[in-house]
Amino acid sequence: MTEFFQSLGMSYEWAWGTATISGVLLIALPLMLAVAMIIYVDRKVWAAINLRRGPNVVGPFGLLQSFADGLKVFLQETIVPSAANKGIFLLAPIITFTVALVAWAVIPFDAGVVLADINVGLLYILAISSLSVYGVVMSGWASNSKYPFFSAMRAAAQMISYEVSIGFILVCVVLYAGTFNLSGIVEAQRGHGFGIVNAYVFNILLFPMWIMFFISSLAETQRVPFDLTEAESELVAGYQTEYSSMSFALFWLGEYANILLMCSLSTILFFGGWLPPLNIDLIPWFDIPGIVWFLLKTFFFFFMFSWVMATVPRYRYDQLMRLGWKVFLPLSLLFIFLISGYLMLTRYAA
Amino acid sequence: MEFANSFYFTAPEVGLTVSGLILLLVAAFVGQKTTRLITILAVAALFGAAAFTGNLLTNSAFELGADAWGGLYRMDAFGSFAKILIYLATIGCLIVTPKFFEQTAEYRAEYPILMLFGAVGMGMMVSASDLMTLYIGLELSSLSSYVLASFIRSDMRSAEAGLKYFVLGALASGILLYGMSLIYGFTGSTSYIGIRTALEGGVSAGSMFGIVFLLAGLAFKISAVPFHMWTPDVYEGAPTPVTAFFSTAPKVAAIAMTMRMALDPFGGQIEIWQQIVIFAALASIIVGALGAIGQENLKRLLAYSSINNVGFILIGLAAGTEQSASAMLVYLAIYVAMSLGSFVALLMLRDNDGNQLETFADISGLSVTRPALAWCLLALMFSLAGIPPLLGFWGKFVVFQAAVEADMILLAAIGIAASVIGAFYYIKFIKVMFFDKPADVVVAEKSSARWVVLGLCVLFISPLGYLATLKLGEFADRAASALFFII
Amino acid sequence: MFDPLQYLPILIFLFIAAGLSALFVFLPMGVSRLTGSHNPDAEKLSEYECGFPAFEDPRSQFDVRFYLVAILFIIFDLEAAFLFPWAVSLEFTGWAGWITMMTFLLELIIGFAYAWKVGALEWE
Amino acid sequence: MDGFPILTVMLAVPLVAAIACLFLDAVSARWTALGATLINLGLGIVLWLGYDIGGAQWQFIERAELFAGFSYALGIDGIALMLIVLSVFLMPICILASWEAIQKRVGEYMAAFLLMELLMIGVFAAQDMFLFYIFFEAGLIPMYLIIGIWGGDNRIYASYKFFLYTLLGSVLMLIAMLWMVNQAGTTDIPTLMNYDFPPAAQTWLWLAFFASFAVKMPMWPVHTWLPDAHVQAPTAGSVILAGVLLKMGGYGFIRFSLPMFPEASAQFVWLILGLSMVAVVVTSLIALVQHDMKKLIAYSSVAHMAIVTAGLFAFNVQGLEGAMIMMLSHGLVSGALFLCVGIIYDQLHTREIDRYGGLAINMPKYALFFLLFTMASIGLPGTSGFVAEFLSLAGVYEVSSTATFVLTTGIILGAGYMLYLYRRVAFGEQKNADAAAMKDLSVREWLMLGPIAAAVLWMGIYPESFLAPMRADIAALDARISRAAPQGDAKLVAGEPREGIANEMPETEHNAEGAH
Amino acid sequence: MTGITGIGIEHYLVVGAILFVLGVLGIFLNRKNIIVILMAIELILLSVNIQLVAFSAFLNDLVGQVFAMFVLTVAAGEAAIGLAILVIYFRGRGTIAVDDVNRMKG
Repeated sequence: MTEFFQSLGMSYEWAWGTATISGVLLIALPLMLAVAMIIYVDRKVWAAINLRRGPNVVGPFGLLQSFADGLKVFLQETIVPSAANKGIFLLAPIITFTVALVAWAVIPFDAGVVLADINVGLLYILAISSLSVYGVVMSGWASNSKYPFFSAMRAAAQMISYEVSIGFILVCVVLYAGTFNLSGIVEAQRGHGFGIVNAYVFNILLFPMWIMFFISSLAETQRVPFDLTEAESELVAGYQTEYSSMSFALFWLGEYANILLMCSLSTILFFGGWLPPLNIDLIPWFDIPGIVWFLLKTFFFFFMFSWVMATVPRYRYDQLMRLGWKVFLPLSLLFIFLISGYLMLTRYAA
Repeated sequence: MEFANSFYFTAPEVGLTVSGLILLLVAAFVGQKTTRLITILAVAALFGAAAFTGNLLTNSAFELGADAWGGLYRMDAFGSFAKILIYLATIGCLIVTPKFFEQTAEYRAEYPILMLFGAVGMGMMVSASDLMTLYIGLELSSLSSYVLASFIRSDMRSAEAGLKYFVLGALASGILLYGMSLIYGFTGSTSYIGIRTALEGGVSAGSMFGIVFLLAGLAFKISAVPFHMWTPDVYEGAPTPVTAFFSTAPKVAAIAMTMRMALDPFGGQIEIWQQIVIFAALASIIVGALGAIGQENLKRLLAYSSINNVGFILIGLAAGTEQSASAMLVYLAIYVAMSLGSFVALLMLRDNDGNQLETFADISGLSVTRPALAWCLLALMFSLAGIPPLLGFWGKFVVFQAAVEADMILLAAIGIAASVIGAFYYIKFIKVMFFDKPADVVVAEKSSARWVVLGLCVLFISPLGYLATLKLGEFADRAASALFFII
Repeated sequence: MFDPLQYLPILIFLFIAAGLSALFVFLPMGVSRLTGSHNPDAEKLSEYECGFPAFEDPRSQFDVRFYLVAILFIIFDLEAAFLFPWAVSLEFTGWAGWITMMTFLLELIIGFAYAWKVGALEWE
Repeated sequence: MDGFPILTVMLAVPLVAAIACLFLDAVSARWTALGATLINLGLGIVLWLGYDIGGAQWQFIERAELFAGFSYALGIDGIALMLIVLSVFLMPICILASWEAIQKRVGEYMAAFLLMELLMIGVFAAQDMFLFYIFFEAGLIPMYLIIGIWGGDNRIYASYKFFLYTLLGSVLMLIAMLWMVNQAGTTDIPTLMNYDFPPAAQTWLWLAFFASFAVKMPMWPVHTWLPDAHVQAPTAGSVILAGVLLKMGGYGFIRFSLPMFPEASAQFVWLILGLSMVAVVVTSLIALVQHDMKKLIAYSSVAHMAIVTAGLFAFNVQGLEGAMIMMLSHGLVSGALFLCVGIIYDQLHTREIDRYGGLAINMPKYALFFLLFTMASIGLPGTSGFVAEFLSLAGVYEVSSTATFVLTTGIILGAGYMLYLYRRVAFGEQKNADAAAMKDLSVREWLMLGPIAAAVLWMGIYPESFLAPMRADIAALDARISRAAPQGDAKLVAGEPREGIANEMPETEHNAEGAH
Repeated sequence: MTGITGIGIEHYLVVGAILFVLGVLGIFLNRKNIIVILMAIELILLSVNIQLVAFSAFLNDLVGQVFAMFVLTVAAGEAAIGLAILVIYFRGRGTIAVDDVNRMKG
C-alpha cells in the first residue's frame, strides 16, 4: 500500500505513515462492523436452532438490530457507582476493547496482507490475549460490588487456566511449522495433508490439538458452555453488572472481537488460513482471492461457536477447571512429547 | 563423552534432584504417613551425595578440577569441600527435626524434600562457574528457604519470618541480578573465565558498579552488615530446626559462593572490593557483638552471633590469599558444627507441654537440672567465643593467622579485639546456666537422634577436634588451591 | 536481524485503538450530559446486591483457590516460555536438545502430578 | 628418667581425674582430686630431683610435630621448674581447703580445679608459642566457673570482670604472636627467645604482650579485676589465683617480653617502673582502709606483684632473681594468707575485719601461723619475703634509686597494713561471742598450713635451693638483655679490688636493710 | 544499532536504572501494603531483564536473552511463593499492612 501512496507523490515516510494508518483503519472499522453483524448472526443462529425467529424487526430480516442496540446504549446514561474506583472503572472497558483490537495487527488475511508481519506473531497474540484478563479483573475490582468481583475472579481463573493449555497447543503447531510467523505457519500448511490438503487439522497428531484448541477458545472467550462468568442465575451479569451505556457495550464488542480472533486463529493454525482447502488446481481454487477463503473459514468457525451456544448446556465451575487442568494440560503435554519425538525421528532424523 | 563426564561431575546434584522428585511423588501418592520414611530416605540420599562428593574430593585424578556442561559448572576440590559441609549440615538438621513437629503435628513430607532441593541449589551455588548457574542455584535454595521459614502455617511468627525473609531475600536477588546484568553488559560474558579475562583488560565504570552491586547482593545472602537486618527476625521467627538449617548450610553455600565470586572472576580486582569487604567484616563483627547484648531470646542472640561470625570469616576474604581462603573454609567447617550444635541444644529446650523454650529465663540454672545439656552448651558457647582449647579458637586462629600473613595486622587486631565484646554475651549463656537459680522448666530430652547430633558437634569442637584439624586443613588447603588454580 | 521498525505499525494501531475505545467511553458521557439523560442520584449510584443494601465490604474475602490457580498458572505459563524457543530450534539442537527438554518436561509433570495428588487442582 | 614423658604424665593425671570427677559423687570426687594432686606433687618432686642443675638449658623435652607449624612441645628450664613445683605444691592444699567449704556440685568443682592444675603446668611447660597461648587462655574457663558458681554474693560481676579483662589482654597478644611466627617462621619458644626482631616492630609486639601480661599480673591500673575476683572466689580459688595465676604474667614477662624484645623492654622501663611505683604506694594505701580481709590481701598482692615487675625490668641478675623469688614467695605467702582467711570464714561466714578480734586467745595455733605469714608478707628476715624483697630492690637500685626509694616506701606501708590487720584480728579484745567461740585448727587445716609454713621458712633461710636451678637461666637471660640495659643513675663503679674482701656491695645492702 | 531509531544502549541502561531505583524505593518507602512490595520486587527483576536483553542485543550475544528467560522463570516462582506466604500471613493476621509486620523487634 506504501507504493500506492508513493505513487500519489508522497515521500516514503509520509506514504508509509498514511499506509499504516489506513491499514489500521481498514482492519479496525470493518472489524467493528463485522462484530455488529455477527452479534446479529449469533442471535439468528441461536434462534433458528431453537426454532425461533430471532431479531427481525429493525431493518430487513432484522439486519439493523445491532445498530439499533448500539444507538440505544450510546444514548444511555453512563452510571459510575459511587463506591467504584472511578478511574479503573472506566479504564477497564477501554483496555478490554483496545486489546481485542490490537491483536488483529498480526493476523494475515491473505498472502502479504498483514499490518505487521513480525516473526513472533504467535507470541504476540499470546501476549495480547493474556492482557485481556486485565480488563476483566479491573472491571470486577473497580466496581466494588460483590457480583462483579466474584465474576472477575472466576473469569480470571478460567481464562488463565485455559491459556496454559492453549500455550502448549500452540507449541505443537509451532513444532510442525518451525516458525512463529503466522504467514509462515499458513505457508507451512500448503499441501501438508497427503500432499494435497492445505491444513494441519487432518494430521492425526494435530487433530486432537485442534479439538482442544477449539474448546479452549470457547473457554478463553467465556462462551457457552463456559459462560460461568456471566452465569445469569448466580452472578446477574458477571463483571459487567455495574456497567451501562457504551462502557457496557465495549465489553460486548471486545468479547465478540475476541471470538472472531479465536476463529481466525483456528483458521490460520489448523485450516490453512487463506489457502484453498486443496492444493490441486482442479477447479480454479487459486483464482479466488485468499481473503475470501480466510473469511469463509473464519465465519464457519463462528457458526460453530453459535451452534455450540445453542445446543450445549453450561458446565459447572469445577467441571470447567477439571477439564482445563486435568484433561487438556496433561494431554497437550503428552502431544508435545509425541509430536516432537515424531519430528525428531522423521524430519530431523539426520 | 563430555556429556557423560558432565553427569558424573554433577552426580550429587543430579542424584539429589532425582531422589527429591521421587520422594515428592511418594509423598503425594502414598500420603503423609510416609513422612518418617521420606525423612530417612532423604538423609540417605544426602549421605550418598556426601560420600560421592567425598570421593571426588579425595580422587587424585580430579586434583585440578574439571568443567562440566560446557563451562557452566565447575567440579573442583573447593566446591566439593563446601558441598560436603552443606550436605552434612543438612543431614544434621533433618535428623533433629521430626521431634520438633510432634507437638504441632505439622510435620509434612514436604519438609525433607524442600531441604533436599535446598541442598541441590546450594550445591549448584558453590560449584557454579557461570552467573546463570549461580543464579539458578541461589534461587533454588532461596525459594526452598522461604517456604521452610514459614513452614508452620499456624504460627504467626513463622509466617512473618517467611515474609520478611522473602521480601529481603528477593530484594537481595534483585540487587545481585542487577549487578550481574551490568557485569554481563560491560564484560560481554557471564562465565567466570570470560569475566576474568575481560576485567584483566581494564575495569570500566560499568563493571565496577556491577561488582559493587554483586557484592551488596552477596552480603545480603551471607547476612553481613550493613545488609544483616533480616537475620535476627528470621532466625527468631522460623521454626527452630529451620533456623538451625539457615545458620549452617545456606551460610556455607553463600560464603563459599562469595569466595569463589570474589577470588575467581574478580580475583584480579582485589583492590576494588577489598575495602568493601574489610568494612563489612569489621562492621559485622561489631554490630553482631553489640546487637546481641541485651537480647533475651536465644535464637535472636544466635542470629547476631552468626552475623558476628560472618565478620570473622570475611576477614579471611579481605586478606584474599590462598592461605586465607583455606582458613575461611576451616572456620566455616568449625562454625557449622558450633552453630548446628547450639541450635540442636536449643531444640532440646522444651517444657512439660512440649512448648519450645527460647529465652534466657528458661535456661536459668540448667546446669543443675539438665547437666549434660548445660555442659554441651557451655562447650559450644566457649567455642563460639573462641576460647582455647575449644575448636572455635582454632577457626579464629587460622583466619587471623592468614590475615596477619597478608599484612593486615590492623584489621586483625581490631577484629580480634572486637571479639571480646562477643565473648560478653557468650559467657552470659554460661552465667545464666551455671550461676543462676534453676528455673527447672526444661524436661529431659529423650530423642537419641538429637543427642547423637549434639554429641558429634560437641565432640568435634572439643579439644579432641584438633585431631581432625589435620585432615580438615589438608582438604581446605586443597580446596583453596583449586580456587586459585586458574590464576 | 532484529528490526524495531517492524513493530511500529503495532504501536500506531495501539494508539488508534486506545483512542477509539476512549472515545467510545467518554463520548456517550458527554452526549448524555448534553441530552440531559445524565441525572444520577444516590440510589442509582449504589452498587447492586439483590435488592438489599450491601452487607459488607465486597472485597473482604474470597476463595484461596483462586490464588492457587494463579500460582499454578504462573508456573506453567512460564515453563511454556522455555518451550517456544525450543520448538522453533528443534532442528538445530538435535537429540541433546530434545532429551533436555523432555527431562525438563518430566520434572514439570512430576510437579504437576504432585499438585494433582495433594488436591491443588480440586475445585470442590 | 630418660624417655619417660613426665611432663605429659603430669598433664594427663589431672585431666583423667577431672573427667572422672565429673561423674563421681561428692565424697569420691574429693578423694580422687586429692589423690590426683598428690600424685602430681610426687611427680613434681621427682621432676625437681631429676632436674640437672647446670645441665642443658631445656630439660625434659618432649616434642611432637602437629600441623600448621604447630607442635606439641614441652620442656622446662629452671624458672619453669620452680613455678611448676609451686603449682603442684599448692594444689593438694587447695583441695584440702575446699574439703568442707564446698558442698554443692563437688564433682564439677574438683574437675575445674584439676583442669586448672593441668593448664598451669601446661603454661609453664609449653615450648610452643601457640601451645602456650592455648594453655594460657584456657585457664579462663575453669576460673570463670570457679568464681561464678562457687563464689560469693557478687560473684557474677566479678566473674565477668575477670573474664573480659583477661580475654581482652590476651587476644592482642595473639595477634602479636601470629605476626612473630610469621616473621620468624617458627613457633618454638627457645628459638624465638634468641630471634632479633626489628626494634620498630618490637615496640608494638611488646605493647601487645604487655596488654596481656599486665592484666594477668596485674599491674596498676588494670588490676581492678583482682580484688573483685579474690573477694568473690572461694578460698581455694583465691589461693590458686594469687598463688599461681598471677605468676603467669610474671612468667610471660620473663619468657617473652624480656628475651624476645630486649630493646623495646628497655625502652619501656620508665613505664614499668612508673606503674610499679604507683601501684605499690596506691594499692598499699588502699589496703590500709579495707574492711574486708580478702580485699586487703588482694591489694597487697598487687603491691607485691609491682615489686616483681620492677625487679624484672631492672635488667640485672639481682632483679631477675629477686622477682622470681618474690613470685615463689608470694605464691606461698598470699596463698597461705587466703587460707587463713578461709579458715575463719568457714566458721563465721564473714570476712569483715571488725567481726573478729582477739583470736589469739581462743585460736593460739591459728594466730601463730597467721603471724608467720604476716611477717613473711612484710618481708621479715628469715622468711621468704625478705630474700625476695632484698634481691629485687637491690636490682632496681642499679637502675633507679628513686624507684627504689618509692618501692621501699611501699614496703613500709605494707608492713603497716599487714600488722594493722593482724592486730585487729588476732589481738585486742574479743568483741563478738561467736568469734570468740571459734575452734582452733583442725588436722586438715594443720595439713594445709604446715607445709606452707615450712616452705616459707626454708626459702627464707636457705634460698639457694630455689635459686640454684634458676641461676643459669637467669644468667642467660641477663646476657641476652644486657645489650639493651638502660643506664642506671646508681650504677656501681667497679673500684680497685681490695685484698681479702669479696665482691660485696655495701651501699646497696645498707639501703635495702634501711627499709625494714 | 543506534541507526534509524537513534536509541542507544545508554537509553536502555537509564530506563533499567530508573526502574531498579523505583523498585528499591518501592520496597523501602512503601508503608502501606505488602502486595506493593511484591510488585516492587517484580519491577526490579524487570529492570534487570531490560538490561539483559538490551545488552544481549547490543553485544550481539544470545546469552543475555537466555539469562533473561531464566530470570523470568525464577521471578515467576518467586512471585508464586511470595504470594503463598502472603496468603498464609494474611489468614493469620488479617492484614497485609507493612507497619503491622512487627511481631518481632530488636
